[in-house]
Amino acid sequence: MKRVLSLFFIAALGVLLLYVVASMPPMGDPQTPTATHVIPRYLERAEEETHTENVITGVILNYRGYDTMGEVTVIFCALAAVLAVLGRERRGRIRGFVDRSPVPSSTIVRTMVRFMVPFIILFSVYTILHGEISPGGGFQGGAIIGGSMIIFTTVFGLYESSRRIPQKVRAPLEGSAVIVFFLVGALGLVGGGNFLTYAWPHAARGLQPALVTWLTVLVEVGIGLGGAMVLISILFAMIREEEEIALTA
Amino acid sequence: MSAARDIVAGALCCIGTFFFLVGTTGLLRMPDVFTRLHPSTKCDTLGACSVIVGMAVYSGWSWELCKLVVIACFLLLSSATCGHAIGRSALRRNIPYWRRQGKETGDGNGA
Amino acid sequence: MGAWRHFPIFMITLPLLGAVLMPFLGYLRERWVPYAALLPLAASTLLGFLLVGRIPAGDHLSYHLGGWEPPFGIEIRVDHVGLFLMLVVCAITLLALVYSRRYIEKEVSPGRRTAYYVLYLLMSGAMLGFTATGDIFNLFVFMEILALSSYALVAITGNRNAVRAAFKYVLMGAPSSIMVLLAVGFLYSVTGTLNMADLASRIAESGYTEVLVVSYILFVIGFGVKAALFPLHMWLPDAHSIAPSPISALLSGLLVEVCAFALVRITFSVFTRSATDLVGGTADAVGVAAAAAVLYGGIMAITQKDLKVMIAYSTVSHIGYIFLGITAFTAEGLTGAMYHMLDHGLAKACLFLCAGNFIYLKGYRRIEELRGAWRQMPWTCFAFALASISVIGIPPTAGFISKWYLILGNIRAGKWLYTIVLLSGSILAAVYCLRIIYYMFFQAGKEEAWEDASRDVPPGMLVPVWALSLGTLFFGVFSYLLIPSLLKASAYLL
Amino acid sequence: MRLLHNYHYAAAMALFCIGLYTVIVRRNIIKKLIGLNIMETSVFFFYISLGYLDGGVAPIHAGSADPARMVNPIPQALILTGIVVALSVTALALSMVILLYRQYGTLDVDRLMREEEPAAEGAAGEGEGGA
Repeated sequence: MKRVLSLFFIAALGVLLLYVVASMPPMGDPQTPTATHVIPRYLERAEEETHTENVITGVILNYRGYDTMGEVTVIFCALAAVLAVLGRERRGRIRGFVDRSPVPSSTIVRTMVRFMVPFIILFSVYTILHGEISPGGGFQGGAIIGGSMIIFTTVFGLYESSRRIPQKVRAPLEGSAVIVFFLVGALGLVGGGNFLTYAWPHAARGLQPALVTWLTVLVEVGIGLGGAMVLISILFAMIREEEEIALTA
Repeated sequence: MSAARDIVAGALCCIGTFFFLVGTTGLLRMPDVFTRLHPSTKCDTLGACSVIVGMAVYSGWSWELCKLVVIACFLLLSSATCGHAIGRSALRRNIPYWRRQGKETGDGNGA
Repeated sequence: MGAWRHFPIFMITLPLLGAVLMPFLGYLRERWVPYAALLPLAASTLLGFLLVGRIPAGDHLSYHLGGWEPPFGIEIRVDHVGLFLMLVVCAITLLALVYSRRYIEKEVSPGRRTAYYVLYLLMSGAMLGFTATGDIFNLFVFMEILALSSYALVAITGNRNAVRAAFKYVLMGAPSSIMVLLAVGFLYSVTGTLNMADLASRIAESGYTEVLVVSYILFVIGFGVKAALFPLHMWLPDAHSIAPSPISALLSGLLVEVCAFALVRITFSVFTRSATDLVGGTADAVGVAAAAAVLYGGIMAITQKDLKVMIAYSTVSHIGYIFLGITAFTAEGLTGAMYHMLDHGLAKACLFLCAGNFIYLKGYRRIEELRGAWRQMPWTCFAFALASISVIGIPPTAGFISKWYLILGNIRAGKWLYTIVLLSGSILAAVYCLRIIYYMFFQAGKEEAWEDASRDVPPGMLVPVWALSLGTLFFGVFSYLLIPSLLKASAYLL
Repeated sequence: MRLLHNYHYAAAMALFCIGLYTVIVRRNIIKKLIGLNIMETSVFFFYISLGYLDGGVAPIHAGSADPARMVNPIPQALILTGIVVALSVTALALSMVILLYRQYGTLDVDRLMREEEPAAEGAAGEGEGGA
């Protein structure tokens, strides 16, 4: 009964949505409202206004910087939420890696992962630092670091990876994205502008563009580090739970 | 020259997508882990590498070529390792082989 | 334009920043965390009160983040109604946080306490940002912070029922967030802007009626789940009754209302009156659902045996009141809805905190166990009685004023049926509230049920409860302080 | 025929409905979460298609890129936020699943919800996630 009802509801919703799609502006047309209203200014003046070559980065960090500040808060909130549900691992509690899986990783896999992880991290640094002039940015780079640690942890275990990135290092960096954002915002206030204005207070006029670019990069680095640490902490919290399940089962 | 290059590049990309199609079909149709592993690892190695070689041909001698070669190298290494790891752990965990149901029961022509 | 134009952004960011800094303090001095968490919220409250009277009459305060003018950058937009709700949020979160310190020690395990305060601050900051924003995508972002922190706070005790209730909440809340995101996408596709004021003018001249209507329907479904409008309320009774009591107070007293207010903003500032024909049909459907909610919530509340579940069902009923005020589309109705947000926030928070007092002292959750409770816990019981009088809507309290304006608004709109529904909702509320008051004051409890050395809960928990219940009385007696400006602000919104 | 021209949007809507179906009807909670992610991805797909421009180039001012031919950067910027939000919700939901599995020993949502239901009997039907 419930199944039939929900199927009926979804079918109705689907028909409604398809009906909307049929009456939406044509895709890819340069005359649609989306392509004519706010965008032209972004595309034409973003470079001189935000001092970033990549317009997307300019939109994310500068024009809509407040959204991004909310977004890094969402990441931090996710970490706090996961830790509230699962609890953080105690300091120094992981004494040694007991490989409980019936299949320890083979030499091939270990060697390959040991070979690849530095390259992955190098790539993530590239992604973070080049977010301002090419596709990429803090979130992407942070996600790549997180991914590399996921690989490393699945192969070498929680003990090895938590020795590489101990809680001492992770805990202070988790909120770095929000803090960096807040500092940059406050810097704009000190300079007499509104919150989140990218400007140095009393820099010489000619120096301002370069400094704004550096601020952008600073925010990217903060987001990258913060995002990566949050991902890794979430991963560790989940793995610890998994190990406890394995113990009780 | 340019037309020939486009044709070669397009053909390579088509071959790559063909392997992806076959690999995905195999992944869906095959009955157990080991048989599924066989087509799905082909996706990454043959399929993706053909596409990358096609793109390399298309881009010609440029900075992109360098990046594409690096990507191809990492792809080959990682997908092979991945297939190995999955197969090995499935084997060690004694995941049962698929055997034909019905007439020929028993003797081990599984997998 | 003095420094005060920066106040709204500080009201929003200070709790968020405090939340990020709280783990450091938790690492250094864990015992200071409950006190330190009060600071950002107190600062926000102070800034909010300093902002009163600064907003020009019949206008709004617009703050351009990063200095980009509205269609290009994000705007914070605080009008009178928004500031009113922000102050309500500040005050209730502050009081519930004061209450939390003692209560949390009993229900939340030590390892999770810092996380509790972090999430609490994130939730209150997100509520403020959610109320103040003038950008429709920013609304979504803050809604997500709000949603994530509330999911986690429901589950924070970590026992199986709490996690299950929280998971149910996630299963309903997350799809609704996605629907809101999709609705924002539809709006963006036909207008090309995300700023609410700009959207309003672009919608008025936009030709894509179907897209706009469906976008509004998706908004109603999305925010309806978050605000627990009647057929979408399934998560509410579980989540609100199982969460720790201060969190129940926040969820029930503020979160649902803030989400209802988001729908007010969408209806009146984005789709505006010029597009009433766009939203008309949907608004009628919302009205029917809200009327059903009033009756359903009341009847379900009467049949409950668990005190907190009963209060939660009463919330379902009162959300119906708020939506009935909104769908009346009159200044009186909207004023009634806004005032109901205030008094329902105060009264419901007070009821949940009182229920928390019973749980804290005796562990009693069932209504029958409250027989003769006033002998031992007179202060709690009297606060409870005062708040329930406001819930019912008996004259000297704020509940009466808001219901008066809700009914007036519906009469002005010519919706007689809804007026009857509102009145019968009050009768249902009287039944379920007076039953508990009867149990508390006029029935003798079991012999050993209330024998204990301690008389009532510690003052740290009594003060917030009494502040809230006296608040309902204060805003009932001195309603003339707020009602005229709310009427003006509602007329401005319309 | 606008529907055929807007086939990207139509595909996104179809995915949305599939995801919603999975969330509502499937009984395994992991599958419900997968359905949730399908829904989210469909909305991301919808947004990115909104920004598409015929013959457009990436909105990066490198070399001699023509601003008039660049695709719309706003949906991409918004979707970055959307992805982060989706990730956060999924992480939280999965951590709840870990806890639920440990405490109940099942991933079947019907058995989860039926087992010693707390006082709120009326709230048993959780399935209508958006009905």
